[in-house]
Amino acid sequence: MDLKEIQEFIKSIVRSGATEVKLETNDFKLSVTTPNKGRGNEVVSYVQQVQPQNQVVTEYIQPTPQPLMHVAAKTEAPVAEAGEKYLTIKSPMVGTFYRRPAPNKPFFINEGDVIKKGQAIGVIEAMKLFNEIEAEIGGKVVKILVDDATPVEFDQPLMLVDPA
Amino acid sequence: MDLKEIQEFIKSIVRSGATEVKLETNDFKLSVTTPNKGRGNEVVSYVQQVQPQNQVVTEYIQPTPQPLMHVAAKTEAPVAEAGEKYLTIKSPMVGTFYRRPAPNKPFFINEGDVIKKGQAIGVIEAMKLFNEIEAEIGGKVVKILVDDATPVEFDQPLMLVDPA
Amino acid sequence: MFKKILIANRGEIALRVIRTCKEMGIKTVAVYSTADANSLHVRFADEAVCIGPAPSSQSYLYIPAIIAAAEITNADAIHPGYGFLSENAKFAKICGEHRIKFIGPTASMIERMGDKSNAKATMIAAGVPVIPGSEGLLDSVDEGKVIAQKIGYPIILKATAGGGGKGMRVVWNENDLENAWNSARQEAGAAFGNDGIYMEKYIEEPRHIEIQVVGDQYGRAVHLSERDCSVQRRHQKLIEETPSPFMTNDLRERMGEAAIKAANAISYEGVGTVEFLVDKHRNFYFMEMNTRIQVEHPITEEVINYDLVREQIKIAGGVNISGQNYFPEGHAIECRINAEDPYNNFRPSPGTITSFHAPGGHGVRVDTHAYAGYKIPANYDSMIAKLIVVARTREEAIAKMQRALEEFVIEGVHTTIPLQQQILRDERFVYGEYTTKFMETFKLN
Amino acid sequence: MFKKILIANRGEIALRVIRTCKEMGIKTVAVYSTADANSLHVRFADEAVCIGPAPSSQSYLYIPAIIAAAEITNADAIHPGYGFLSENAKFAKICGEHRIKFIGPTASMIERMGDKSNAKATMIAAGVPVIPGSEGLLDSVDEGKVIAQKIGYPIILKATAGGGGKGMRVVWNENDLENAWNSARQEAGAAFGNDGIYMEKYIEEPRHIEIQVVGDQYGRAVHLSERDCSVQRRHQKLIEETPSPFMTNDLRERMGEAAIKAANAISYEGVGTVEFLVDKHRNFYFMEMNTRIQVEHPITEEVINYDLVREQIKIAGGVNISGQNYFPEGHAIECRINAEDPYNNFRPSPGTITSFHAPGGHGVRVDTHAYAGYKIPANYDSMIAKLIVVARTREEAIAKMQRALEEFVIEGVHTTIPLQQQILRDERFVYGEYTTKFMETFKLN
Repeated sequence: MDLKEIQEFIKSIVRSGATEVKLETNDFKLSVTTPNKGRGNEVVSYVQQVQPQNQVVTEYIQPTPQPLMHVAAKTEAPVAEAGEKYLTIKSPMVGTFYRRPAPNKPFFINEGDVIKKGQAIGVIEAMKLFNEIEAEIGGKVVKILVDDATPVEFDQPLMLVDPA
Repeated sequence: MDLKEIQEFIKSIVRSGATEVKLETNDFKLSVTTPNKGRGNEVVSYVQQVQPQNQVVTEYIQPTPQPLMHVAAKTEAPVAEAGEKYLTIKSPMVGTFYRRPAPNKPFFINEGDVIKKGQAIGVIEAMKLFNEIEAEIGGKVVKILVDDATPVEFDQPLMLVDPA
Repeated sequence: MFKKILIANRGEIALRVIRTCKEMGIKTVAVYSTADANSLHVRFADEAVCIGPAPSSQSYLYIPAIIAAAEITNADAIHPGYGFLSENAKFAKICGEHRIKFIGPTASMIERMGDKSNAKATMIAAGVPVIPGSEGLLDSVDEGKVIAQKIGYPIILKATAGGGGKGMRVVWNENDLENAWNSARQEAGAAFGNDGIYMEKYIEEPRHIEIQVVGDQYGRAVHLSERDCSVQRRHQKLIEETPSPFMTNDLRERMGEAAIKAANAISYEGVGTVEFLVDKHRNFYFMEMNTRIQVEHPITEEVINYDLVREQIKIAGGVNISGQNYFPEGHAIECRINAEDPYNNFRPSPGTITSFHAPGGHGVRVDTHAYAGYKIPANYDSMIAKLIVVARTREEAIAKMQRALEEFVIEGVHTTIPLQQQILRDERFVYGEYTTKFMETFKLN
Repeated sequence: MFKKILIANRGEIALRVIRTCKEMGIKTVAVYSTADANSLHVRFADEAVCIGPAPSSQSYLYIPAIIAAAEITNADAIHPGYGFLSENAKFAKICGEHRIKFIGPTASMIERMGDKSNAKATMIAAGVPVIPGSEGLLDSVDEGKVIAQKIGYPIILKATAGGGGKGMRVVWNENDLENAWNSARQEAGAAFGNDGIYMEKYIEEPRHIEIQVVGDQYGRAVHLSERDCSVQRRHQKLIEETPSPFMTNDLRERMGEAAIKAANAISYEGVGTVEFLVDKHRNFYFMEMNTRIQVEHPITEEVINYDLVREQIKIAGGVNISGQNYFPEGHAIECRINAEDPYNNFRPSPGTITSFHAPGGHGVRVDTHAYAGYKIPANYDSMIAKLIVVARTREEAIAKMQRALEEFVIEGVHTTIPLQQQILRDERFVYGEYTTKFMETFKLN
């Protein structure tokens, strides 16, 4: 199921005049409420293909549909409210995330910094190797979600960036 | 099921004047609420409370939603097309259905007959007892669905009646 | 052997019987009410007949419908399962009249065990211990003294009109009898306007331990050892295990012998269960005999490695038994999973199961008719699954049951799984030191 | 014993290992790729770590991610399951370097059995029979005669460049050798431009029978009898059973002894399997040794009533074994249920399972990570369940498997259940007269 199709589908619901539509298929659940006025905050969504190794993955955070059998998330869920404005930089690997290159050095970046694509934002240690993490997008760092020297999983959100 | 079809379906629901529609199939669940008021082709449904023993049960036949885990019906399903025009007389008990009071007697009724409420339409034998079956509604017998001397289950359709 | 068996039941036990029939190459007929049209027993039987509307009285308990279903499908035997018509002597008799074999004892055997006072008299005659006491009401405290001396202290005085513990006195020695007698009479008179008092042996730390028996058509009976069903809530069993943690070889021998005596007293045919109350001194007393397969039969199957429904069918088909008693190898526990809300006074929780995952792995057995999407009807009892584990030791079995309960996912309705989990962690259960009073003081977190 | 075990696997085996850990009171860490976020092993583990995207090479096969996951969760041991990294000597070595116990043999044991020619040489030195033949190519028909006389007829001549049966000749006695030699060379030369020919003992009616072995860290090894895995399609096992219908006490003793020799030759630590080809004369030949738990291990568990994963963990924890061999009690069969379309050349059938009901009852075990609503990812192997039955006799086990397959409901994807049902009804299977060539002539209805 492609997001484009869903966008079109949502638009058609709004146009149809219905006030509320819930749809659940094998692949997804969708719930749409329309004010039946105006053109509604359309949900824009952008998921970049995950690539191996040190590449940073970004995506707009969106509330994800609940799986039928809900698996208790062991990590905190991405901040849903951020959805419409910010991009998330996620961890490209599992390991221990450090915000500085060495214990006696300053942090790579801090909240409020404006970063450029390709800039080092931290290192992740796995099997005693330190892998530098580069920003895949530029923008203003709105929030750093992970403390220095914290274990992180693959795909775990590290920070929110305002690309505007 | 494709989204295009569902779009069309939602539009048709809004146009239909229904205020709320819920649909569940093996593939998807859909719930639509519309702002429409009044008028409605309200779904008329009439199910008489089943009573013990010799009372005949009638109901308007409606296509029923598929259960999630479909149980292969061991008897033929009621003729769905009949839904809007005919009433079904169903078997009030399990046993052997006879269309005549005794082997050398004529049938109680035949297709095309006009029957009255309370009229005997057959007997069902269970534990060597013969239970006379009375029509719970009047009308023209459009089709007799069960042969003479045939085992029938509880609730099995016996005949279709046109009440008009 | 039978060609086609009709199962006059629903839910997990109907499915259970169908399984064994299939393994034996016997055709099956399911019967169902309109509320059960989507049930698995309907799906898996070779034939299925709708016998009536949802209320049991008009379907699963309605004899003419079931007999008619057997007749129109040419079933040559009926398996009654448990509950419903399984201990209905009239039904067993009518089956016979219609030349359909009732898989179970004859009508007269059911009758002789169905009536409590009748059963008690039969047991006394057979030399099976019953709870001793006065015959009817006591005339005087002196009569009480004589009887108490005979049956031994402690005894309990009970108001014939009693209820709620009123007019009840436990007496530990003769010195206290007169006072107790007087105060019990007074209390009973005040509470019920009836000061009639009778006496029974007082059972200290009672345990509900039952013996599985099997008898064939030729008068031979054996026992298959015990099941401990002391974990009960309002006389509803919650957890059963075998061997009983309270059992000794000597006690098993004595109880087994008594159970066989009970079966022989009525030349019992089929599988049956003799229920006893056992006190802390390992005295045991006949309570009643269940003349049918029981909910908790799988734990016996697991420790003797034999299919009891197969045994039922074979016996009904005239096969004779070996004459050998069976003893448990390993340890088995069953937890009954009910669709009830244990946090809300065990209110039944019918509805649609939205997610379902049954635990698996070595030594785990799940007998259930439930699945994701199944709608539990409000018309019948609330048991939706039996979770059975077997392991080499009781300790291992408990660990296995704990992980299996943890793994059991049922969403969409409330279940007793959280209750069972807490019982399995309770020290008294873990150490096997529980009686029928266990649940009275159990607090659900 | 270990405090926390990380399971470097997914699917049913990850769940399987978690079950045993829970029963042993050991904490568990699941690792998962993004495709498996809703998997049951993630739900039931105490902790779960996402280690990478869907492709195995970046997750379940990516050693740094798994080691990092063990490090951030402080796991003190890793269970590799089967497949993925379970026979990866480098991984076993790296675990050791990071002070994480690899639950399985050491890197050097894996290496010695991982390399085929190395393994063969080790077996010959240990006195374990291997398929005899020429060392390399034959120079002349006379050399062939000498070797054939030594290894005994029948022999097979094979083209070194061969394939598709070309340049292959089975020879039943010396008279026919020269003709066969000439025609095989000619055919091979014409087909491949290479007429090099080598000779092997020809295995008549080959059966795949393997012996389960267990060795502890102190050099002691035992066997747990055999599994017959002859029902294969393109070297993929479909059904396994124990005892083998072809087994005799004498053969079991000889094969068991050979398997122990194989284990002893490398001082094997852990559970492992020695696979043999057995011909119709009950000669057997070493094929390979699997230095890990196998998919079909549950059938052994059912007939010896012991948990092999528990044994693995105990051995890895330094516990020593009893030194006793185990022999099957009863009969167990396993059917692998794959999400494949058997009517469509076994095309994998990933997708969402819409309905799911697993069979239950006495003697039925289901090991699965699937449930109604589960989405089978396209990235991994297609096995979604293992259905295992155990009964007292082979006949009963077959009847039980037939009814269990009939009762297994999986809707939404295609599965191999219809294939398995037909195999279970096939006369050759029912009579136990099948070889590894069984599926070559099997026609699905």
